[in-house]
Amino acid sequence: MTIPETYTSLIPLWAVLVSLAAVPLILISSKYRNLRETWTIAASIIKFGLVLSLLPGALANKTAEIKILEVFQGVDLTLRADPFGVFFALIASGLWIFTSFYSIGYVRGLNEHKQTRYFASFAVCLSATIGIAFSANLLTFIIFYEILTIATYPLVIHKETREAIIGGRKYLVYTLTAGLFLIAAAAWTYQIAGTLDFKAGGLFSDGMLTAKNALPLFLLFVMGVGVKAGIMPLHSWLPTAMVAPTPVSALLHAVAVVKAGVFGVIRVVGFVFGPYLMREFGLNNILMTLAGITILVASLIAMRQDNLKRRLAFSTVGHLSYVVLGAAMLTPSSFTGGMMHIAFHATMKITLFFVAGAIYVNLHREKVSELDGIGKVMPWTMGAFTVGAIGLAGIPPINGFVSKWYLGMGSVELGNLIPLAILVISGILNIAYLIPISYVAFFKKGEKLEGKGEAPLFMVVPLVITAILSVILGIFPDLFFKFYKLAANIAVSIIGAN
Amino acid sequence: MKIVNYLILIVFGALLVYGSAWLPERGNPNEPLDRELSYAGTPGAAYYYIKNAKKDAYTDNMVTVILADYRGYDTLGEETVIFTAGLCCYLLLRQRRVNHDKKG
Amino acid sequence: MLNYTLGHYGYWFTLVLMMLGLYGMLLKNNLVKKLIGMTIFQVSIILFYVCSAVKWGGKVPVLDPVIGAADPSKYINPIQHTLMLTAIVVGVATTGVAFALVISIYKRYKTLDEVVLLERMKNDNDAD
Amino acid sequence: MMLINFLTKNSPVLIPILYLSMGLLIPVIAGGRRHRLAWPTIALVILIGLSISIFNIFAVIDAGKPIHYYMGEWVPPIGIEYVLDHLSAFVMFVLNVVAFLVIIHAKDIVRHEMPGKEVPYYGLISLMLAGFNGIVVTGDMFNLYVFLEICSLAVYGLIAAGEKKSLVASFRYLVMGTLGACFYLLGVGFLYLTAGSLNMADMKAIMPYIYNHPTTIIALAFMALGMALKMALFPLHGWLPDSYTHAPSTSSAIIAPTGTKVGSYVLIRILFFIFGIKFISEMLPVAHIIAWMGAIAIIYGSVVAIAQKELKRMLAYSSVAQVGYIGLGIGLANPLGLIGAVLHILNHAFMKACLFLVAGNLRFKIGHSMISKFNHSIRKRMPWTMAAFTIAALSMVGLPPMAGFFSKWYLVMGTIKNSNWIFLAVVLISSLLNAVYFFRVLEKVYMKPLNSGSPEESDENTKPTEVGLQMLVPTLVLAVGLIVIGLLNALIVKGILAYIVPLAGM
Amino acid sequence: MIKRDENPILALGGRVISPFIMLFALYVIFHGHYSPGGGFQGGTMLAAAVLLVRLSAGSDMGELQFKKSWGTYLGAVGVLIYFGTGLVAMLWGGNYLNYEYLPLSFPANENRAWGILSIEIGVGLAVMGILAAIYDDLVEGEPNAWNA
Repeated sequence: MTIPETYTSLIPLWAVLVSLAAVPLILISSKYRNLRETWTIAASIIKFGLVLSLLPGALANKTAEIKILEVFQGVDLTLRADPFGVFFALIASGLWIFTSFYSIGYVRGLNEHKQTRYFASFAVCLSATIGIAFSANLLTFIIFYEILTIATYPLVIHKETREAIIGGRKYLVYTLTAGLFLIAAAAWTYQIAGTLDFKAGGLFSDGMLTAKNALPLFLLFVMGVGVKAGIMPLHSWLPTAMVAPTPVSALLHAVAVVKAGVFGVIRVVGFVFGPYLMREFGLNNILMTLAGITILVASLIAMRQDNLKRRLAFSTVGHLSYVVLGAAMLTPSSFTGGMMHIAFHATMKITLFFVAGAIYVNLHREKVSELDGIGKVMPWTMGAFTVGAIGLAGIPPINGFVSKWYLGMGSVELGNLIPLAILVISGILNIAYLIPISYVAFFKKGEKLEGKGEAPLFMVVPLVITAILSVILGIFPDLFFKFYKLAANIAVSIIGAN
Repeated sequence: MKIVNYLILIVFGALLVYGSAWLPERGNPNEPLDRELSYAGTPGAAYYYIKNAKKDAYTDNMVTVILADYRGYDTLGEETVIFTAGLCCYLLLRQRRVNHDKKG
Repeated sequence: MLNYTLGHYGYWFTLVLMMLGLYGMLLKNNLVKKLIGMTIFQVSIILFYVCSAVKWGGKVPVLDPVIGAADPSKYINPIQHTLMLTAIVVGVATTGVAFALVISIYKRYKTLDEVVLLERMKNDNDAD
Repeated sequence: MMLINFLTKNSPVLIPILYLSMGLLIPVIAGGRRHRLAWPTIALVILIGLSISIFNIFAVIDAGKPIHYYMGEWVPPIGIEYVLDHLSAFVMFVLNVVAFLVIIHAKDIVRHEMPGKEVPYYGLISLMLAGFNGIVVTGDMFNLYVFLEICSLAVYGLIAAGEKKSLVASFRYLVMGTLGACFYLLGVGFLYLTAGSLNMADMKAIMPYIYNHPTTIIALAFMALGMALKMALFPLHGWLPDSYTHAPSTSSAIIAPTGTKVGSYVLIRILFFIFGIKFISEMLPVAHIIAWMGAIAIIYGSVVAIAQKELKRMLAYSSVAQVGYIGLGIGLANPLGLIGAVLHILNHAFMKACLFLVAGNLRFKIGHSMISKFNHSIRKRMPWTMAAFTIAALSMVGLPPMAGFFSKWYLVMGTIKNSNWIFLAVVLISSLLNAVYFFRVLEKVYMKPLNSGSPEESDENTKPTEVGLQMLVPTLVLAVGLIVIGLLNALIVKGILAYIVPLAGM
Repeated sequence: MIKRDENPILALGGRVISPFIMLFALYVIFHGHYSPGGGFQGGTMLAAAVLLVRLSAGSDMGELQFKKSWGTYLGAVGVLIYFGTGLVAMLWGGNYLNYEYLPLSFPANENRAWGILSIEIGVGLAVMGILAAIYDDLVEGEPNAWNA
């Protein structure tokens, strides 16, 4: 790999600001729906283009960086598009495009209230996510992390029913607490290390951490980022927050928010502590245990959920821990697999959520037990669902298989087969709680379905595209976004650093 | 509540007695507040006033000189205090005195 | 010992006064009695300052041509007197405002006893 | 040019005597039937004061060291001196900018709440500012007492002008405040009898010689006690909630941000600039006690604020909590804590001013500020006011990039530096509690009531009836100022606050 | 307030004594340089003289001697004399309240003496006016007070 070099460029800043700039436009044009949605679409496409323009640099290991202003002695508000950040930003901004189209279909199909607030908060969330992806130090990370928390709140409570409000409160309490832990952890890190800049392989130099303060600090970090990452004791806000409209669940609870959590986990493991210290203080075993438990328990709970979205939520919890597991195994392949799973799980899970939303808009059904025979009326939708389900189960040729393969290789490299076993078991469980849905959808006789057709195009097209995308990425994981190459580069830069 | 107040009272008294037991002796002209130089070597104010009041302000009454000249700013301040009190009573108690204002 | 007593008894009297004033402020229900306690407290502090200004055999701090200003120990300490002139006026002002408040409280609630006052204040429909 | 020379020569003394003289002149200028002149006069005066205070800040930054000004050219300890160092210049600026914005906001609401009382009201405001600025800039302990009394008396009057119960609240405040002032005076007396000086710098120089003297300890105890009373630190906060709740909107909007801050400023002066950090940590652990009181105040104030039904009362209790932050920062007695405390003086002044202005707008337009009666029609009627409220609330919760986050950040750093985990936990938990009681209001304001099904209900009085620009602009300026301060906090800290640390002997 | 009816002796006595009290008060003010005394003391006695008439002969009689509306203004004027003295010194190049710089043609220390005199007068006026005003405000609206 080439030597990493840094050049100053405004592109990361624009990438963050573009959707933020869309907010006032959206608010102004709240009277004219089409114009308003035009702003959203335009912002999402421009954002994706900007992020894409950073990809070659990231592949050549060139890092675009922009210092905005100093916020604390020696700590600047800095955006740095390092390969990992570009990797995450690509996923988020790319899938935002589909979600925008899908949202339009969704909110108009149900003619939701307060659509302006909905789209505005959505745009803020995206810029916060990109900010998280590009943040170069912990303070910047925290700032965008909290902004994301607050910007998501209006989306969670969007329905303004009682359960929505309860869910929103729960969400706020969990995530704000997490933010506080993160603040404490960052402050402590600064006291110890005197810097907050992320550095591949860890920002602590030798002898800074002692066995006395390493464990509590690490636990603070885990509690800080683990809530959004849905690690098991801290996950329970996620299913409750599924009261949000489906596009929100789709993007924020399959891509942006929760992925920001696992992104944070990898940042902490790879860029704050670094593999060496992780191993030295046995922190990786803690993380691995947590992840393993989460994977199994979440899959087991998911089987007992009748509400489709809750089932998907628990499956999300489980799959997030795949990433955590990959990070915790601290081998190049496992890192690669974990990071690829960020991308691939996003494509698959967003498909499934889109499907759930389509079913809800079209047939007003949320329960799994009500889905008998709908495959006949909504073939495309349920076909996409099947693709996603197979992928999550980790069966080739869907992309879920690829990331899982690398995770397994990682566990072999580690010489510890327990993770491999966990992966296999959870794959079986995935089959058990997802495949039956498509089975009953296609092969059972449904009632009260006459006269019903496919969901609106605005919704079907995106979910079919994402399904196709997961297939393509499963066959050629390195096709156009070079996910594999990026992930491998990052893994080497972290693990190979020491 | 009464009990608490009594406790506060007792604690306050104990503090006062303890503190006053160590106060400098009254009437002894060699206590720090009457010395020519303070511990740190800075001039002692009282000593200076008594010595130089006449010379500085051509006035016999030292209190007047201190009040109006050396520490004149304090006096200005508490002129303002009493004026503030006047304004407070004005704000709180005075009904519209339009007729008087016409006269005065 | 005698010297010590001579040097400190003045303080002790003022301390007693302070305790009295504080007692009135803390433990009296009647607002006017509270104010009386407050005034006693202020006056006791004033006395505390002033009684610390004495010098045995010193004169009032007005220049006496006979003695002259050569020996400051001949005049008692003028600073405390000055400060306390200020403090007296401050106390007067505070008392004035306090009585203005008491009078308007009485006009509004027709009582000066704190307990009764709280009772009658419950009927007010203020924001609360 | 001559003006510049005049300013540079006399800049420290100008602001207090300006407010002082205008407090006297306003009843003369605007007496009788000319009472319409009162508001323009006071606004102009505070504008001048604000510009002078900005000039002061730059003067101090240029000088790089404290600027001393001798009253009547009597060199201390003979005379009274004014000391303009980074701390006092900074706090003076905060006072004046907040006062200016609030006064701009005040015009209609004062006429609406106190018809016919504008003249003495604005006169008292001017005198109060004179007192505050005098306290901040003086270098003489007794002079501080005098100006303390000026501002206290003015504040009693300003509070008592409010609704029915304000009289009793003001009376309680008067008794407690006088008690505090008397304690301070007593402490000064002990110190003077022991050391024979009234000048702060002089006292700092003498301190090593009277280090072990019991009367010094008693003096510190009394002075700190008096100031804790004035700044409403936890067990002594009893006067605060009623006063802020029942006072006129403008009074609470101008007193809540400034009054307690001045008290904490004087506490900083006493602890670090008179007695010195060594004394307060060795001889009498005042710093430690204050830190603990602050910690308790944070929790207590926040918890009680959750239970309040009325907006202004809730804000008052949150003021108790915020004063606790400052006390905690002071009590940590390390540079980060001190910077955090002084930065929080600025942040909290802006936040509280903004929130109380919002409460004033609500009372002005809707006629009440009962949280229980809030509903989403308020947002429809006053969107901008509610936007300002939201920003201020998020800042109180301590969410970046608002200002509140950064002072909290400094405090967290300070607690970790002292490796005091309890205080760390307190600071973190408190922002959760703040979130609870602010989001309670936000939910009510931004959501349609749960039981009402159709989104089209309550379209009565949902047409925008926002307050006039004159009241709206200051509110929004404060709200935007919160974000600006938050982003530029490093500039403030590097430019001004960093110089305080060596001055405080750390 | 207790109900009283007009008492000619009191009224006359008060009105006769009041000017002499004022005269002595002026002596106390102006002789403050050479003997105990000064602005506060004199001002308080001036106020006492005014209040004596108010109390003994009734407020309407007091109005003839010293109008209610004067109090605040007189107080303001008094403090402004003080304030102005300092300000003049400042404008003439000294520090605030530095009477050496007063535009008088005396040696420095006599300048200070004159400055002291002027501010003592200001203090006296201020105290007198404000005390009278506070009294008037306090008794205002009292049902049976003698303010007609």
